[in-house]
Amino acid sequence: MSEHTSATTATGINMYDVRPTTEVPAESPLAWSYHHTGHPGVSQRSRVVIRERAMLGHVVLRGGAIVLDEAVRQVLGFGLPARPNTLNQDPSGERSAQWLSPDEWLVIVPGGEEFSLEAKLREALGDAHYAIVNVSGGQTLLELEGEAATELLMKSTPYDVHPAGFPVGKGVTTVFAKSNLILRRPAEDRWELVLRRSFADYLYRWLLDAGQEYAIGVDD
Amino acid sequence: MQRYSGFGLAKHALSHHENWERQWRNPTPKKQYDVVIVGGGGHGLATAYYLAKEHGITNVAVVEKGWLGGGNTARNTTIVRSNYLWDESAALYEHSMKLWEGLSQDLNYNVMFSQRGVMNLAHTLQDMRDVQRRVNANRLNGIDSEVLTPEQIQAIVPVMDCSKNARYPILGASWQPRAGVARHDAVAWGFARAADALGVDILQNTEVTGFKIRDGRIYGVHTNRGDIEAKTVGCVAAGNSGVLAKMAGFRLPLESHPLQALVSEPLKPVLDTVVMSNHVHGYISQTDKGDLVIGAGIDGYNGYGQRGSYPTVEHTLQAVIEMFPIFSRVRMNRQWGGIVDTCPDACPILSATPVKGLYFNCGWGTGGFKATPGSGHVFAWTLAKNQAHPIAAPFSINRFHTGALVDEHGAAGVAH
Amino acid sequence: MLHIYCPYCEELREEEEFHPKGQAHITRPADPDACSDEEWGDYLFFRDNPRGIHHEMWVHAIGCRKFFNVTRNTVTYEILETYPMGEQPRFTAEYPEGKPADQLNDAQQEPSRQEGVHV
Amino acid sequence: MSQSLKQPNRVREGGRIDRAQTLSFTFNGKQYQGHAGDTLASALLANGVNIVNRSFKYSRPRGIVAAGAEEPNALVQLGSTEAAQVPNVRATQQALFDGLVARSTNGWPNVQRDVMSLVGKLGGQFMPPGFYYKTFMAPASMWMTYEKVIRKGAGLGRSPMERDPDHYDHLNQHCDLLVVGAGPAGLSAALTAARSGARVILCDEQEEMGGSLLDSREQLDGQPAHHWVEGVVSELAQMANVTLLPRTTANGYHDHHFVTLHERRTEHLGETAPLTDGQRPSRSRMHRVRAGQVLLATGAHERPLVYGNNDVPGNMTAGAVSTYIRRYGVVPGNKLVLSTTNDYAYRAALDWLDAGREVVAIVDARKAPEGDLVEQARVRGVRIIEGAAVLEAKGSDRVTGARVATIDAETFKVTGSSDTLSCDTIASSGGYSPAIHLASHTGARPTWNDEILGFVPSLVKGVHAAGSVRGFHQLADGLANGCSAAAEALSALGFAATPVELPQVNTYRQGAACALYQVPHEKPTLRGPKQFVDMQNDVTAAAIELATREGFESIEHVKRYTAMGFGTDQGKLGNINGMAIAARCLGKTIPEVGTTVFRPNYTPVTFGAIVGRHCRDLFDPERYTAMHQWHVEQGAEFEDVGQWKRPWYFPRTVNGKTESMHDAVARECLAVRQGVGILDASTLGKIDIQGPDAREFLGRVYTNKWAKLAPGRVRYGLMCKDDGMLMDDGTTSCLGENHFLMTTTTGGAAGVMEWLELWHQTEWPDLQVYFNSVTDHWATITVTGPEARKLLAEITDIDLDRETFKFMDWREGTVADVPARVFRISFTGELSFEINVQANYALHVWKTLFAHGEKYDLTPYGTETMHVLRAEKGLIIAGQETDGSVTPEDLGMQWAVGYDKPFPWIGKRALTRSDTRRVDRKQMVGLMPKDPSVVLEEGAQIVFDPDHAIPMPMVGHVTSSYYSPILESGFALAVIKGGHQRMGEIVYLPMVDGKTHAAEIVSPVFYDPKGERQHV
Repeated sequence: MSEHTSATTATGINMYDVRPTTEVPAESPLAWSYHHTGHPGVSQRSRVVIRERAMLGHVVLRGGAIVLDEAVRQVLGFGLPARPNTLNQDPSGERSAQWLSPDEWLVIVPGGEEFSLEAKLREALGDAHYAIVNVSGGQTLLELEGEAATELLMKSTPYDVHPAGFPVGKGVTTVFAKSNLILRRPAEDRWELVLRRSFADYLYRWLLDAGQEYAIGVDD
Repeated sequence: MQRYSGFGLAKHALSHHENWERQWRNPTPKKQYDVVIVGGGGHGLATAYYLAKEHGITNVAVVEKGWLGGGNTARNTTIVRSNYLWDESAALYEHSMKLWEGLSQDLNYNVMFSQRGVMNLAHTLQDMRDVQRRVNANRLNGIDSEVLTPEQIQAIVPVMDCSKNARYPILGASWQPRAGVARHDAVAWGFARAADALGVDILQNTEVTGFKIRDGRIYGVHTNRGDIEAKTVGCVAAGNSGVLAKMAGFRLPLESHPLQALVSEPLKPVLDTVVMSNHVHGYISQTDKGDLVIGAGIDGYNGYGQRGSYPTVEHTLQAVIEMFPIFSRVRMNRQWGGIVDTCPDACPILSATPVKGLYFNCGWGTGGFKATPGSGHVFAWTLAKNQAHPIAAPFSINRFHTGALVDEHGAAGVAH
Repeated sequence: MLHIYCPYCEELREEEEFHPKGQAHITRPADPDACSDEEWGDYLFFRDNPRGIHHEMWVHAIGCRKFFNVTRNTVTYEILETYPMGEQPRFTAEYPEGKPADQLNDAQQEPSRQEGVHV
Repeated sequence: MSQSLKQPNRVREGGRIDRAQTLSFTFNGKQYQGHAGDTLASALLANGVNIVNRSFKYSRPRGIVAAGAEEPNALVQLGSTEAAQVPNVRATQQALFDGLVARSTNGWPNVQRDVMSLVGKLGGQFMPPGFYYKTFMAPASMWMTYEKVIRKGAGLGRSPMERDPDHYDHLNQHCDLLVVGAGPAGLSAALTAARSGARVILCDEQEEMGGSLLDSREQLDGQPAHHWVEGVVSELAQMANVTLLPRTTANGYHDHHFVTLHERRTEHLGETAPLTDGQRPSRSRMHRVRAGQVLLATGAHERPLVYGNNDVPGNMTAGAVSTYIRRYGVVPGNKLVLSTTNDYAYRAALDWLDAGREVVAIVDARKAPEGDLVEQARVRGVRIIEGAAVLEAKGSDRVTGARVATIDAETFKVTGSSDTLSCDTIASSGGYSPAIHLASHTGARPTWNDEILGFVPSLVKGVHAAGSVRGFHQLADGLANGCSAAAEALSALGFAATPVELPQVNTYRQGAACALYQVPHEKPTLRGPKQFVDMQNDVTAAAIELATREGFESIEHVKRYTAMGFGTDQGKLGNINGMAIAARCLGKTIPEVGTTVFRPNYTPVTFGAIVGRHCRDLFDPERYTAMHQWHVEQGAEFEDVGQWKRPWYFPRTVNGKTESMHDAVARECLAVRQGVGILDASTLGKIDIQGPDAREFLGRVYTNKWAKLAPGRVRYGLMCKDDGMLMDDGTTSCLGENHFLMTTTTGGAAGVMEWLELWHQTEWPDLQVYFNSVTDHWATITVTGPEARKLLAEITDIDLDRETFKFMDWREGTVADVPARVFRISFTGELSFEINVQANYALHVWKTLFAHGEKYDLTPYGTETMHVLRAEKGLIIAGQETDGSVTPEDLGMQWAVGYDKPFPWIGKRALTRSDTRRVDRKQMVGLMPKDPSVVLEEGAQIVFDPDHAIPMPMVGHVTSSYYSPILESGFALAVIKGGHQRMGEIVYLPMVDGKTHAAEIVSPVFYDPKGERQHV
């Protein structure tokens, strides 16, 4: 990791590693929810299980697809998804890049990698016109599994989550209850929900309420 | 005109109701009228009535492409109030309110104007500031208006959730006791019958297909039943105003949007007043027949389809259940949509136009029904004198060029 | 509830993801100071309000956040096409069945403009 | 055996009820028994209950007329407890469950002996349609009293007065083909589509699928009809691409094939959803279906004939008679007279005979009826009276006879002498009206078809119809039509249809039906006995005739004047009859009188089901900051700002006594002015802006200048719309030459973000810049007050020296070991530091500040104190000082307007319009009440002359007003006409309580006017 935690690039951009270098207690956006609403355990009867993957590195890339794709390929070893609303991952599934709009991608990497990712990308991109923004503090990721996961999603989003409309490798930003989130399907039996921090509690309560009839459990 | 009364009703009962007269004629269009009103809704019919009654101008035709009172008059949630923020709109709606108060007797037609009070709820501190601002302004304008505490609200509407645990607890409300509801169809019919009795020709199923304009002056209209000449033409066509303006060669600062409403099945009396909430966005009252009438929001896109989007209905009922959790098992019977012509400042246009002799009365948005008599009254004056009535003057099209908007969106942005 | 084809996401999405943003192709005058009050008022407030074919701007607010144009019939609510900002419609009040091929540019001839368009 | 004694009208065998399962229920306080498979209506008929309700207007006794959604009379109040009450439940659609409790909705003291019926009988003559428009006008003051009485008598059932114990939910569905209705056409269509591989949803409103096949006399492949139904349904149930939804009504057809299906999940099980496996399922569920294509197989509703006293209990539709006998094993009487215009209704007489009861006569309006069913009746010896109709029913609480005569339908005359037949049941059939409701929701106007004597649906693209809804009433036609309509839909979807082998069915020879709606009577309609058209709203043929006489010529006028079709059945039985009567009176044809328009819902739906889970705690999202838990634990009171919950103030509790808001705010204010306070400012919108043209872009969207703002510096900016009115404000920091961080108001965040994108995407796509929301990423902690530097210095590595870290600078460094950006901006007028840290670490930073802040008495404050402090400094809040009609100049903020910027920035041009140049515009000023103990009311209106009569000319209003503990006085911000030129003048504020306050116009900066304190 770079020694410098802050730098101004030649392109006039301030780059800042906002992760502490010492042990500092961190709280995920769902900390309050676990404390206040609690987390029902996973049981034999649980037909849906949710699991938070907190403290990941979330980075938004903006720019032209061709330019960014090459840099991402260089840095992450895989390219940006070419098709709208799709997702690319590395073989481990730890790193992913998702199409959000024609000039916008969400890259998720293991927590702590986000700053070096930004630094390396900026180095690779030179003085092209693009933007890289760290949003790791602003969102968290929930995994959703279980036989009733699809039905739970049907209660929550107007987007078609049937395999015909939502194959593995797809990811969309869409309406969810009375909020919105990013919904992705990295594997046949696993969904991912990327929640915004300030809405996380509402969405969590929604999921528990809608999942009650499936004996939803929270895996911690 | 056959006078209506309880005694008359009894008399007609003895003759098996065989001797009731037509409420209005079905005349053949004449070639020429002094004034042609385009649009046979409440406002158009009221305009014709007051032209005849107050200005003695009886050679008037009301040209209606469908059936009279068949547009927004037939599709609204019938709320009547005058507690508007700005002086200009307050004057207009209060003028109307005063006419409402004697309307049944004036028209000899019971429009069932029920002054059961209207309350506008406040759910946030800013809502409360707005309520206080409006109530203070109303009082200084001579309009009955009060601020209610949650306790007072609960006493008036015992079935509403006024508790603190609501998502957006009710902090207070504005309250206009003289406000209320009326029977919408009866308003159109009452004006039609009274206007007809004074000699006005109501031409239903007559559609204006163009204007006769020469040298920047109007001298008549083309219709599907032939040409009609008139030196003064007033367009009172609500959602269709934009289409008419285009025929006359100019544009208006208007967009026509779907506005939806719905009713429950009839219930025994449960709600004795009108409750409106801008914040959670829903408004509700109960008709004399027992239906809960619920106003839904306006859809954001232009639409002449007399229907809107389903999520609008969902959001409205969510708001209603937030306010009245006990209605959860009550059932929605029917929904429908009107076409409302909305202005950028949520105020109407009562104005001369680039075409001499051609006037427009439109842009009432969601608030037209309550203005029916007042709008007709000042518009008739304007047409009769070829000059804006003082109350109508601030509502000229011109304001969109000078910037002198009367912005009711702002602090008093209470629609409907 | 409308079903709208987002030309950037290249698929039909529910109306709940979009916001209508008024009439399309309203361009801000290049030199506002040269405008009369009347011209400026026209730009700010005066709109076509047709009964029938209308060009309007929408934004895919809960989605790709891109603005785009929609040609829609305001009576039937039928959507005839959606197309990106900066392009011109193929369906107009003058050509309700679509402009003849010789009046179209390459982008307008792409099938994606109408693909999945709902009727 | 004993069962049948208790249920006198129950036949021994047959039907789809389970006689082994006896269910008890209570109706109007009396216990009855029925069986599993019954509806409440069939169980009532089995028990011989004649009167189920009283009518709306005339309070006449009413019985069950129909067997489905078209039933107008049998509306009951369901529920044994207050919370479980459901008003207006249609007994024909309510499955019987054990313990069901129901009451008639009208009738006092009870439905048998009703007092109002006397009023109805005597007063009926005085209540023609629209009678209330013609009376109750004098004296004017009495209307509210009359109205109270009218309202009492109106309404049907009543609302529950307690919260609903159940919940509801939604399921968003997508399919290639939605098939509505699982009768013969729907089933054959669904099977075709399913076998072709399409995603299919098949829904049906009834308790089980099969539609007319459930009570059909016909055989399919030589088997009873339900065998075929069971085969098809079980095949469909096993297919992964098919969703079967029984008990599910398609209630609304919205744009682009969005259809709402209301599934009653538990209403057949109990009055509240029963616990299953420890979980309570939703009582009902709304399926929000987006379909590729839709196939309507919704069938048809039989029209009763309109004759005298046709509402007396014992009058029914012919089809209902068949349904009760064949499906529910109930014969609703002993002696039947059938009055018909068509062959199909003969089924009722044959079914009646099969049930072993007497058919007195079939009265057929046709002169020479012929057809297979007619033959069957003849063969079985039934008396058929040709060219005749029932003119009038006899009896009051139950039919005792039918007066029959020959008629001429064309000339609307009775042609022969009448004969009264003794009977207790009159079944009638005037033909079949296709159930076109859903097709009509799409806005497509139906068209009249003279051949089938009904309206058939017009279909917009993507909608298909099959079976009776298109007028194909014959079983064989319906089955075949289902397949071919499905094939059409499949081809539109790009599927190749897999052909389905249809079962063998008999084709009957059918005689043509004749057109008869209202039956003529010897007396003119206005003088004869009441002939009901819309029973629920008590609309008679006479009412329609009267309406047309009074000039109501459009069918829409007729409907509105008489209330026809406005009931909860939306006129399913009566509308066509009503149109026919209006047409007769006006001398027009039915299509000339108008068409018929239906609106959602097809049948009423509980609000709860439409609301789903979006109620109670989930009504609207609550947004929280990273410090929310801390605020809650400190006992903060919260203010709703947009969807955010923000601490409003932090009342302290000492010795069990909690501070008042006034005291808490005063304490918080003084802490900031004299020590140090801390605010959670995380809700401010934050937008990261990068790109070589970022600076140029800022210059175009803000009113002020951005060309020279150096990295490390911060500037306040105003944002206007192009009408020149202020829309939002905030600070923007220059993070790098081409990198900025913009802040917005809490409520304006989403709007500003979209605003920037709008201008970038539509007007200036050439500018190289990107915007990204980082509102949630950064938490913002404001430390403010004279002691702020000392406190912060303890836990930061940033040099806080006033010379190197100046007001309106920002710096990077750690705070409590967390990398932070610290901004020296001030919304309080005091020395302030706004600390931005990645939100996951914010609570740690917050708590560390408190750990070090104890010695400075670090005081948390909320939005109220923030408002007081900023107002003391004359700082505006967009949305409070402004309301969309206020320009930067009105606010006296010309210093933030770059008049000479090269690009004509947004809002500039509008500032020179004639109205924006007026000198008497309302301008922002300060107000000092003459009495310092007075806190003016926010929203108080301002006048120059307090003695002016009402209406009083108002010149402005108070936008913000507080008590200032530091000034020891009330103070306010206000907008006043020409206020900037009126400093020192006295204005007046007349209040609701009759008091008038006086106040002096002063500068809006009340505290530290030179702004020294924020620079220390």
